[in-house]
Amino acid sequence: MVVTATQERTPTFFEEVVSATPGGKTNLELCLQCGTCGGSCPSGQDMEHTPRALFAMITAGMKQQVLSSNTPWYCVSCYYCTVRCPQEIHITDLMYTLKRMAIKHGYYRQSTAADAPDFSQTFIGYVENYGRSFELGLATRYHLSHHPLDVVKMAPMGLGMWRKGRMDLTPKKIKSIQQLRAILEKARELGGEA
Amino acid sequence: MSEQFEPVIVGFLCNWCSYRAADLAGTARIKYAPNMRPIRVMCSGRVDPQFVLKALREGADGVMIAGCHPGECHYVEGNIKALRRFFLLKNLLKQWGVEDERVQLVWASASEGNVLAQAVDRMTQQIRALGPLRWKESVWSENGHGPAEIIEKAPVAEEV
Amino acid sequence: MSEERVGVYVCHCGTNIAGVVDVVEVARWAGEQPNVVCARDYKFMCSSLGQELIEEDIKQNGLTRIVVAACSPHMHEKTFRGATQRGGLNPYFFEMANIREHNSWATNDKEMATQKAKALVNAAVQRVVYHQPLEPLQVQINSNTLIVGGGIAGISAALELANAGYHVYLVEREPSIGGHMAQLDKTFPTLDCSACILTPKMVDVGQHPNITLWSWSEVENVSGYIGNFSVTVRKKARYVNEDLCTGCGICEEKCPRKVIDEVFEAGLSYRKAIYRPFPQAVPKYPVLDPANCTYFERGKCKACQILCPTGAIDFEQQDQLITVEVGNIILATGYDLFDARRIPQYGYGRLANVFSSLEFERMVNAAGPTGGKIVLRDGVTQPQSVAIIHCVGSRDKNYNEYCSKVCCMYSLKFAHLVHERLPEAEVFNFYIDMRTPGKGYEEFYHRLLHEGTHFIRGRVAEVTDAARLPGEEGKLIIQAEDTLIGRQRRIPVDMVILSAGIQARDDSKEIAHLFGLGCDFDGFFVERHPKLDPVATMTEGVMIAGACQGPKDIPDSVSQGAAAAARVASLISQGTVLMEPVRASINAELCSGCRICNNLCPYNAIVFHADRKVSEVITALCQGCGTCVAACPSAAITGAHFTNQQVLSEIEGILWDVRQPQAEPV
Amino acid sequence: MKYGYYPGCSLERNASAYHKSTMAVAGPLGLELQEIDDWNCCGATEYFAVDALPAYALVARNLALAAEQPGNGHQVVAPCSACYLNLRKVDHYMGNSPELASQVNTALAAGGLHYSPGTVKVRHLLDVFVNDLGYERLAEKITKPLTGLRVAPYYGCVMLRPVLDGTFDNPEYPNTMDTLMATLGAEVVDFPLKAHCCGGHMTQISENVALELIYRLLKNASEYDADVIVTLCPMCQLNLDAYQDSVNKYFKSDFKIPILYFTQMIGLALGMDPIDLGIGKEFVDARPALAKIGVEIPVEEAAKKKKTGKEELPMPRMPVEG
Repeated sequence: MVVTATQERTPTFFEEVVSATPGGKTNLELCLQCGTCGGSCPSGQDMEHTPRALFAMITAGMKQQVLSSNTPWYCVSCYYCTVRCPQEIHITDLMYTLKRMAIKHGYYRQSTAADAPDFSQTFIGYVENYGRSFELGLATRYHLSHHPLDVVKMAPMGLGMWRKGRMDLTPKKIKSIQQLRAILEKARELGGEA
Repeated sequence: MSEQFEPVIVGFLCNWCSYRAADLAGTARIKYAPNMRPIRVMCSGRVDPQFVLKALREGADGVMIAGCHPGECHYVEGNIKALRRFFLLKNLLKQWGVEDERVQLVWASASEGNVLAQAVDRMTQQIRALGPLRWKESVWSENGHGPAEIIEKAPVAEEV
Repeated sequence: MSEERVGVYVCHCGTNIAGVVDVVEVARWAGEQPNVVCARDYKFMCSSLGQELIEEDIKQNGLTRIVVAACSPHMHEKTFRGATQRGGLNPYFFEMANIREHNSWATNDKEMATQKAKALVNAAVQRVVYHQPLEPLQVQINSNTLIVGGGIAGISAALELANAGYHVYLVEREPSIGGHMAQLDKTFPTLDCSACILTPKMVDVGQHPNITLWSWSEVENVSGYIGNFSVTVRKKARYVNEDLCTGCGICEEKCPRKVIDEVFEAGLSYRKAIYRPFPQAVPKYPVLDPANCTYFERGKCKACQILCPTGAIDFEQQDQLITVEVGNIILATGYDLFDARRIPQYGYGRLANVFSSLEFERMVNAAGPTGGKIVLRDGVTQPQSVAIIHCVGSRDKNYNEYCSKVCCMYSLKFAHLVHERLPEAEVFNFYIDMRTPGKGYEEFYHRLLHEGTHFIRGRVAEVTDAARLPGEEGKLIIQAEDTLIGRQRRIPVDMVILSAGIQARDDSKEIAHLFGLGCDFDGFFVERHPKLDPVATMTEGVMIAGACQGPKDIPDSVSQGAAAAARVASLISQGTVLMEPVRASINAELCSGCRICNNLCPYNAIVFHADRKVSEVITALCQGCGTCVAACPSAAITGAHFTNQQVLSEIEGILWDVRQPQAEPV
Repeated sequence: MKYGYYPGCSLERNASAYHKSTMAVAGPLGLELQEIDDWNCCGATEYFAVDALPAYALVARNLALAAEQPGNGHQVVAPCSACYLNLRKVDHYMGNSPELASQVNTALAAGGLHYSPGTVKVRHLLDVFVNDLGYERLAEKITKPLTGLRVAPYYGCVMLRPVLDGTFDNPEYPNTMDTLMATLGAEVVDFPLKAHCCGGHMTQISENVALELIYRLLKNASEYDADVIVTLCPMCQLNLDAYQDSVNKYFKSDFKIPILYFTQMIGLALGMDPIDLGIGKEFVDARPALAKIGVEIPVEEAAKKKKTGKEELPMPRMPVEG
């Protein structure tokens, strides 16, 4: 699928997805609809659409349905689909792209995995403030905002983690956090679609 | 036509692999830069260095020599001979300040239309970036007599 | 400035060329070029009218040279040389400019395409004026033919030629002819028994007076050219004297050494150290395999020798090198089955009850290891459920991208055989697309639907023995997406058959090199033209037939074998063949006797006359590559039709628009 | 052998045992691991899901730091599979797409950094052990072989997949760690799910989905009577270990399979003190299993090679592992 810069018409959803994937080479147009991805997927049963089906929907331009599907959020990044795909489609990368687009367009709120993006957001919030991630804070803050009850449920494990010296009570902060923020700031400003 | 500089590349394609690769590229409707102008030779081994010098001297911005993959030469190993000759020629050209990208050797089997097409695209971009060769001004004058002698040896058709 | 009168003809090729190149403008412009006395554009130059146009102009306008700007010379050079000749000129006073494949089909930029077309036309014009009259070389055709490969394609070819009264040398690598077809049980879609239809043909080959059969042999060396090849064949030591052996089989019976038969039985059963792959083997003589023979290992045993009633066993036998002269060669070297071990997630070699398609062919074969019983690896248990996985190693960029063509059909055949032998068993076929083009093929598919095979549209993700759900314990679980319902499914079965694809022989590249052929990316031999000449190759006098050219089923292989034979027969009956006079020649006056060319020539076609201190080209051996021409320091060698003069002026012509140094390139 | 060392966030805390054991065995085996100064989080699986370019920049900062830090021979070792993948992936994609590379570098420039793709070679810790050190050199150092311990090597996903420009083991059915464990004298289980998924971050997003995946692994391992599951990734260890209890509650099962790091196994085989290897930090107690080491135990059901009947058909020959 070659997306030439010169075309006047507004890009199709398919083209949006392809160009929003870093490197821009997804092989998505080559999909045979063979289902190797759907068959290989560990969380395949829990997906509203198998990756294969999702690709057909992308080609069909069903933007809203695709971006509100829980499929990308149930991707565990095991890359089985990617290595097994007979057409060498960058499936896992495409899932990341769809997650980003879903957040951008706010569609994910309608998906049954509506919390997932917030988990990611919480996570990177910590990374941006400290430069490193931080299980306890992550778990509690994320769960407080989404599954208050789970915090109680998780307490024993958290406690255990802490007792085993496997969890921090305070996050580690890197020395040049300012430098990191500057970099991320610049990146976000360049970022746009990609 | 676009304003950008459109290099002219002379391609010496061997009859058995690369010429057929170009045929295949066409038959498969693979689109690639129209800047390469093919000349058919029976084997890349037939490409006499004077052909290359002649082409550059006559205004080409680059020369592509294309043959069968090593080991697949229709004439057993003509392409290997071409390879040896190619290296000698490159040394010569380097001394005269002709950039590496301007003269390239490419392997493309009869089944590799895409390979040839990509090679042409790549080479066209590289030379577009380099700009025109202007053999007569740059190479000829700057280096004074050096190449001139050789080039004089590269005869004009009538002289042969 | 020469005074040749050139005629230029620019072909529209319908819109193929005219759609991109401004052919009218090119013709107009060409008319203004030096030497060009008439220039025309025409819808279809290759049509009889187009050709007559040329013939007319030669007569009317006294043309002396012809240039046609159209398709690739590989397509129509012959055609227009014909027209040129009919017009009364030497056919080599013609030159073709390829403005279709190399131009109009390769770009959408009309302006540059037109510019390029002008360059190509001009190059041809400036070249053609230096063309010299040439006469094609005529060579005699030896009526013997070498056929490499004794599978069904090679057998068909051999019988056609032999029956036509021509002698055939049939070389087979294995101990017996028959190829893969001999391993099969039934053949789709008619289900007639493979052996029943094959063995009579094998016997014919074995007994035919016009066929010399060398099995357990390989071609070692090939030299020469069409009509006059000289081929050296290595007849590997059989350790059996064929003149004494009666094929009684006692040696095989008495041999104490059992080894797994990786070839004929696809590793599913055993053979002896001295063996015939199967009872109906042709020739009937067994082969002793020294690598596994107790005598060769420990110097004792000799059971076969002692018990052979005719004393035919000869431990001293050596390989034999035989050289034969043939006029043509047919390659029918067949295919290898894709090795399913390369796809670990299907578990072949790791999970006992995963079988390859060839293993299953042997299993269902009445003459096979289990006498046709379908059983699990334990040799006794009958499977209650069987999964057949299509496209194993095919249609997959990680392995072979192409479709192997036969797997869908043989998978259907497998399904049928399971239904037939185990009526209780359930059969699941996992496919991506069901491909059944061919006479009676789709009907066979419908028959299987009727027989109750479960067809699941989905490429299998993995085969595992890791039970997860109830009912999976002790089974092989097929995990796949049923794409027609868009859900992941796990189907527990007892037996899995991997429908492995067809791929080129692992040594096809070496074979191709030996016979001077081209191999495509996948290792299949390249035919002269994919549509119009699928049996000939770029090398005159060498034909190809069967799966060595690409995946094929039996009927296709038989047809191509026969077709190759017909091509050879027609060449033989012509008696002689014309060859391109593109040859090198040395001007003794200019030759300095440096002998550089002598070693350069891959065909040893250049001899050195020590007495006169000059080299000379043996025209019959020269293939016209021109390497020597380019290398000759004293420019004493001329390559006919590719002289320096011709190429140099072609270069000038092709650069018509950039030749003035001050002018910027467009 | 000198390398840059990128521990990653997990090894600082929840996988401190991995870090500790790595440090403990590296020295004696002649591996010099020099921590990348002031490295930052690799973004795990989350960052790429939110904002691509910052995610690339985040990782690229580490690569840039590694590239300019002297003495690491431009090789960075990551013990965590997720870090390993992210570092590789960013280097690879920057190499493949010049425009991505330039964007990332514009971002890095804001922090006075630059990274040219291909400068740093990213290695997984296991890769270094099996390929640079090698089984033989390791075998020489073994004083206390793990004889009698049934080990299920568990590779997880992202050390093996995607292949990008080549991995050091088979993405579908890896065996380097199997060989490594065999070298240590352990009895290696041919673990069918060795390369399957541990649930990754699903424990946070949709716990039931994750528990199901973890359950599959534990069930399969226990069917093969594994005493220990050996991992090479903090995420895998965390999910299989910390959630084993939840799995047991959810599925009414009672798995008690300790999850250890391959570096801890190496340490044990080198005769080191378990405490120095961080053993004891795991939730599922490893001591009962480790008590077996050196003790002969009867061959278990799963291990028994069933007698082959005479009708039995031969198995296809497998190529010798190179």
